[in-house]
Amino acid sequence: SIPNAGGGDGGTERIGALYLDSQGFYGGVKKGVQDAADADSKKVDFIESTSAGDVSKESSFMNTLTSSGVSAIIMSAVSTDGSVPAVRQASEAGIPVICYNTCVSDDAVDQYVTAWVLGDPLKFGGDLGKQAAEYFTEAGVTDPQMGVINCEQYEVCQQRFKGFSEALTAALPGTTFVANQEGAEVDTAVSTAEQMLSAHPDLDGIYGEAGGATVGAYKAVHTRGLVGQVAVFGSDMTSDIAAELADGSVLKAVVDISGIEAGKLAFAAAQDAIDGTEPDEKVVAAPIDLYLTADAAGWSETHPDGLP
Amino acid sequence: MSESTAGTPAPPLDPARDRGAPIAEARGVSQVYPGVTALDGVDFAVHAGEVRALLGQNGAGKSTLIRLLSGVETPSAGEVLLGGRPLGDGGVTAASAAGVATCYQELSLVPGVTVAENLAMGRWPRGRFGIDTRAMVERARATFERLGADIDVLAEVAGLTLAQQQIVEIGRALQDDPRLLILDEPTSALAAAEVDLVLDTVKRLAAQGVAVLYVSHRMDEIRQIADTATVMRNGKVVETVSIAGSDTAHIIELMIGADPEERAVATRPATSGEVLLSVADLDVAPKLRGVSFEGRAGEVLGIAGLLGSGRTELLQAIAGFRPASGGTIAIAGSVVDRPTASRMLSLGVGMTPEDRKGRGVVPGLGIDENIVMSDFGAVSRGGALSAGAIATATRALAEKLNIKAHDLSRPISTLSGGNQQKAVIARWLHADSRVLLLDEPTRGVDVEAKAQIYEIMRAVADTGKLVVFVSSEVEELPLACDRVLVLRDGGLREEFRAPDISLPVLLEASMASGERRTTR
Amino acid sequence: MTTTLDPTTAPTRPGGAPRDGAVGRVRDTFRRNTTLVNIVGLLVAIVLLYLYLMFNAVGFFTVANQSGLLRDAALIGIAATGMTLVIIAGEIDVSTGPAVALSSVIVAVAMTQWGLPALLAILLTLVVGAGWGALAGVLRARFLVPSFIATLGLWSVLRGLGQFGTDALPVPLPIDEPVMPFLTGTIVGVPTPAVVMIVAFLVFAFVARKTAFGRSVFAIGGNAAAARLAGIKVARVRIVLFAIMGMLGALSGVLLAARLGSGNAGAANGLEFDVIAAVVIGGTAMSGGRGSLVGTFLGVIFITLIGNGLVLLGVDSFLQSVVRGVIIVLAVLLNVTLSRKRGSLEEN
Amino acid sequence: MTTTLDPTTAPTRPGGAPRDGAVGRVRDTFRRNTTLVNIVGLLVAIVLLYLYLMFNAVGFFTVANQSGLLRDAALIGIAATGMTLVIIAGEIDVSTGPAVALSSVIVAVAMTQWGLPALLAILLTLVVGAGWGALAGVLRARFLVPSFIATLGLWSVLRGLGQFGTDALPVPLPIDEPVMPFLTGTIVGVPTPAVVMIVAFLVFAFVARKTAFGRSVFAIGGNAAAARLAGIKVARVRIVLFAIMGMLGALSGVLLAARLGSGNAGAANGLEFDVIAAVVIGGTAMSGGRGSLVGTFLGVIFITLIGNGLVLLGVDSFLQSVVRGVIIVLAVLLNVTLSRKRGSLEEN
Ligand SMILES: Nc1ncnc2c1ncn2[C@@H]1O[C@H](COP(=O)(O)OP(=O)(O)OP(=O)(O)O)[C@@H](O)[C@H]1O
Ligand SMILES: Nc1ncnc2c1ncn2[C@@H]1O[C@H](COP(=O)(O)OP(=O)(O)OP(=O)(O)O)[C@@H](O)[C@H]1O
Ligand SMILES: [Mg+2]
Ligand SMILES: [Mg+2]
Repeated sequence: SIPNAGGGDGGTERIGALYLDSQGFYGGVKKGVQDAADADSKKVDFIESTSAGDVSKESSFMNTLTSSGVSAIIMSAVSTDGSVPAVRQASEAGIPVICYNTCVSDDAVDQYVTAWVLGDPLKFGGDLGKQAAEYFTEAGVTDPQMGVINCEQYEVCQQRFKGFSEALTAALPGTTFVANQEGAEVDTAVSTAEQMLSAHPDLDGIYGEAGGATVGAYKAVHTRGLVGQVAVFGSDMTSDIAAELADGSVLKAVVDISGIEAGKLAFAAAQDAIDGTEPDEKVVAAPIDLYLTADAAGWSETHPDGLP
Repeated sequence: MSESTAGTPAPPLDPARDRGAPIAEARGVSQVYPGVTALDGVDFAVHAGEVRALLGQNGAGKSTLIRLLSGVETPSAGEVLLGGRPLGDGGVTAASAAGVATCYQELSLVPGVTVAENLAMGRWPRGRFGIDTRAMVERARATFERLGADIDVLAEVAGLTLAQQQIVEIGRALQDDPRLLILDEPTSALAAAEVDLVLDTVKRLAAQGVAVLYVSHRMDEIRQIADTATVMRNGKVVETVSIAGSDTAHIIELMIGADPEERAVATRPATSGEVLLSVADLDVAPKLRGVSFEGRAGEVLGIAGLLGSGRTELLQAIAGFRPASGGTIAIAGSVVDRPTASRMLSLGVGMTPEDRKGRGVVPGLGIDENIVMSDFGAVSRGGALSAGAIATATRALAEKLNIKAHDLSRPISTLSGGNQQKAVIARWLHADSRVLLLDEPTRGVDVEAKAQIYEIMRAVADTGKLVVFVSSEVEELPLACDRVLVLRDGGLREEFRAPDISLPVLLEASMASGERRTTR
Repeated sequence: MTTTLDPTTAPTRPGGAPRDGAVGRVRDTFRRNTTLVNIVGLLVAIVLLYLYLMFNAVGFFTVANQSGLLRDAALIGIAATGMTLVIIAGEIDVSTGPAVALSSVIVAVAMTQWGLPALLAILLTLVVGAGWGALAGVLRARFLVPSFIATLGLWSVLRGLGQFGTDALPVPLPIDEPVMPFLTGTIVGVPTPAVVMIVAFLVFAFVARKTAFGRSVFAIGGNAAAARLAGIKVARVRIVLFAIMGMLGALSGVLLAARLGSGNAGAANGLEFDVIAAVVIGGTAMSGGRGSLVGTFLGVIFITLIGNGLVLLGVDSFLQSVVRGVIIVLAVLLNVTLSRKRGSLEEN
Repeated sequence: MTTTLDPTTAPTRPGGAPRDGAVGRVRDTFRRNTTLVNIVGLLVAIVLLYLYLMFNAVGFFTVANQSGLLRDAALIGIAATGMTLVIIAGEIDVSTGPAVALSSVIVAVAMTQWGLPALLAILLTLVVGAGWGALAGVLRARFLVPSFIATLGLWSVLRGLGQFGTDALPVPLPIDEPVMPFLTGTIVGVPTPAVVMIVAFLVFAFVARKTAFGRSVFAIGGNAAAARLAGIKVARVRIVLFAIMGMLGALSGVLLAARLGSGNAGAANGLEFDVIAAVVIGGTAMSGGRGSLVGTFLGVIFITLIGNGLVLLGVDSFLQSVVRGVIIVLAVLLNVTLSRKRGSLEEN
């Protein structure tokens, strides 16, 4: 690819950063990228935007970033197929694109993406699914009835669910998913979860596909006084989720990709691309961490500002 | 008013008099609104070349009949024929095609566009590239030229005064050489010179064979132009009479269904009351310069002036709704530093606006609430409004001002115009204002209500208040006022005291000899 | 020569006399008061919904679900009381969602980061909420910015501020603290937010009908020019109105924080539309001058019920959006049609 | 007893006489035409913004960014032409975002799943868009549902339908197809969507000023009762208006699909607010009866410029929302203040 204009040694480097939505994870990424830049003692201007899960906004931002000639773009793509034209445009303009978290389809990654810091959503869901299966087996439940609070307006969440359900049903074939409702934001999640508990009094567990969904689920279990009957398996660590996990009565496990880590990896990949170093492997694995009650306190200690 | 003294009833006209087919005819029409029967089996016809007055008290059904004839509404029963053919539910378009042009009582102009556009509305001239704007403007100019009115056809209607808007409305009705011209109170917002303009036009059109249906509460206008008058009462036609053959007293008797009482309000040449309002060197940009006068307790003070002479501005400035650019206003001897609306209100100044419907009443609220609105405190008990206090206060006022309403909690929009006006005046009696500024309080109200309003003004003044009375109907100033100030050329020019107030001198003074228009 | 004016023209009945008999009075009230028709219509609809859900939605008619329903209703309902007045005054406020979200953040930050005691933090939040509401009011009343635009701007600003201040992370409430748990608990079995909502409705029903402020709101919505000429301080009423609306949003935010255990800058997304829909379904005219708190209360129950029922019936969450849209329009349509029958021919 | 009070004060100039000379005429036009004041104000603001961004935002004044700016403007601008008429007519349409998104899905589905040729698929999408617009129009015109509510319902329905139908997944366009790439390409260097937008503005400027339909829209917005009395078919105009608005949304949806290479049910989120803001910034009164397409065009440029500039200047992404909110309110405030008649009693 063509070395880039605005970049360069010594001067200020301009890097575009696109966040998928306004969940805490992206706050972590932001911090990770920033920290990495500071650690590198480079002067970096970040030009950032939030696409709010909207491909049209993403396309417009990508276009702006591309035409203003940034040195690299770090992005979480809204949609595997829908985001391709925007990524292609940047790539064709000679700007290295580094995905984190989500990205475009595999073909497009091969062609247009320099690196992808990936926490595989299938594995993300799967790890938690395995843990859920373990929990239920231990509790002697062989045919758990599960509810799901989803964030399926984002494609990545559908993948997470796929991973989760496959892992759980593989271990416990009697598993049934009796309800699946939207609740990406915590306030919708809490009332949806409550209603779900009304509609399905025999529920054994709830899977929260994102941070808000997780909080909503365990809050609802507390409100309905079903502690001990319904277990919650959640995604994305935040301070309050860590606190709840430490309590251990409802929330049994949380799977998380550290935003800060992802940010650091993405920044490193971006620097490599700017310097013209070919990465050995396009996909950079972001660590997927599973947290259980015992790990919660440790997380809180290492993340005092709450940024995941 | 100024008309004949005898009380002889005129013979009813012979309805079968042969004049050919009527241009417009209503056969047994009724119109029922929820809760009101506005028209009740009305038969009516008007012929070419005839100027027919339509008379009746507020709410008699005049405007309703007009809406049926112009196709705005279809009757609940009966039928309307235009040029011998049933109108059916052809609506405004069919009526207009049959040659009916109407100038409605409620202003029906579009404020945000030009005068020319308002005239062309609904039938824009088509050119090669869409609407032919030039033709539109030319046509509008020609219309006003014919009418003899000085209107800038490129001006936005919103920027015109009420009176100019009224003339635009008349111009719109006239532009297409109608066969039947319907004018529903066209002059209620106009002053003498413009009224003449309208009357002359009506006479000219009638001479050309156009039928004219004319609604007005001003009897002298009716006498000037109409041949015959159809009198309505309570949704029915009472009688159609020849104007020449009937005296005013008889017509009024037909309208109200009883003998009119001889009424005149006592006027006084001078009052020794306290000076309640004192205006010194008041400037109100851009119209008024150096206005000074005093008003005393117990006085009904009239203000005369031509259309646009700034009477409204003067009242608005005194009430604090329009910033004065210079001069002082003093209430009961003490100069008001910053005459804002709330300051003036608390000092006891109340104003009723000239545009009753647009800025006088809140239509959805009850009559009682429209009254107590000026001072909620007086009907509150411990911070909350008291239904009992409201009822007591408004009932007393309704009785005092003779507001005809079965139930004061009904929406004020169910009242006739005259009664609405009384309620708006009552608002300031409720607030116990010492200075009442009444801007055209008699506009559009029937003769009986007018007389009542004169008496209310007198009664209020007698309780030690000052009433300032603005009217474009110059002939009513001598009837009601103790003193009349004349606004002309941006200032107060003359003053007349009872009993030396008369129509001719007021007209003379308003127009000023040199610039006097030639119409009268 | 003054004479009594009108001894003859006989009004059929002496002024002010009410019609006789209870039946007549009820009929009169109905004819006069179109909102009453709407209220009865809504009541019928709610009863039918209840019956349907009782027999078709598992878990609907349980104490837990009914109390959850009340909690959900409170989030919409508290803001809806103020919104009713705002809409009666002929205005609109589209900033409710972000206002609630940012308030939940403020109360949480005030407690955890600034260490304020709960009551003080709540008070502070309410004052701040009233402040930004008043700002919108000033823009409307003094600078004549249409309220849709003023509050749309506020919407954008508040949402951005909340997310900027928190990095879009939830701000947890302190754990060992008694007030917030009380706010999410129950009072004699009724969820505290629902109690707050009911109190708000009672207060605002009183304000709307029995105070000078409330009646001024109606007058301004009916004819602002006339209200002004009648001596009502139109600008002041408008500013106070939006300040109240801001404060109610902040109150909802506090309750939401209590419920979620944290302040969330991204919460209450689109809440404003639910609130406006509830008010309009309740028979308040968007053109101003007409409306009732009773109607709004029923509108809130109706809209909450629909949401609850759709989830309980297991309707696909995307489809829920479709059904909600259809039902809102139908409810308003019914409402308009019912009240038109009795009103004038006038259309606009 | 007649006394002459003050014979000295000089008479003022007779009213109504047109001022002479070209300068006078320009001044007259200005005084008469408040929209002209806004337009000049906006032009100045845009020029200042351009100058500022040219010197402060790296990469702003490049061909690529300018053409990107035009592309972004087109998404807002095409819908804004229709929205201008809608708002002039005294109505509002808040369903634009979902309408655009669902249209992008429909055109994609029509091509891939139903195998229609591109032009037919586009036509179909436009017709369907006009259809749901007309539905909103019928609700408003015939059933008197306020347009805010009717289109809010539509908003919910369309968003839900799109996501339900596609499971919120993008629907890719067929690859070997010439029409859609053309729609996302350029015509003599100008992006096709921008060309479409400019054509739309020219057409609608003509419609608004030179056709009976356009003038009827102004008349209805200014005084619907008067328009009816003048024989204008008010209901029909309203229905057509919303149908046009629906069609323009569909057109934007087609262009969006071309740009993204797929139909996306979740796209164009909140677009309606940008569109409304652009129209109001352009000087169209939300109370109806007044407005201009030229103003809207400048409003679109202004709002797009702000969005572009904020990104290029590297403003924090959450703060961008704050700044946008503030700027929108300020722009409208300025606008209102400029066009307010001096000394006018009018307040509403
Ligand atoms: N659209 C309407 N809806 C309900 N009632 C109406 C309507 N229009 C008129 N009315 C009622 O019908 C009656 C007749 O009204 P109309 O306007 O015809 O009287 P009018 O003779 O023109 O009075 P005025 O001299 O005040 O103009 C009144 O009682 C009025 O309140
Ligand atoms: N249709 C209207 N709606 C609202 N306000 C109006 C209208 N017409 C006039 N006004 C107000 O009244 C003011 C004065 O109008 P106009 O020039 O007719 O009154 P004037 O100069 O006092 O003349 P007059 O002596 O006839 O009252 C206007 O400046 C305007 O503020
Ligand atoms: Mg009438
Ligand atoms: Mg006047």
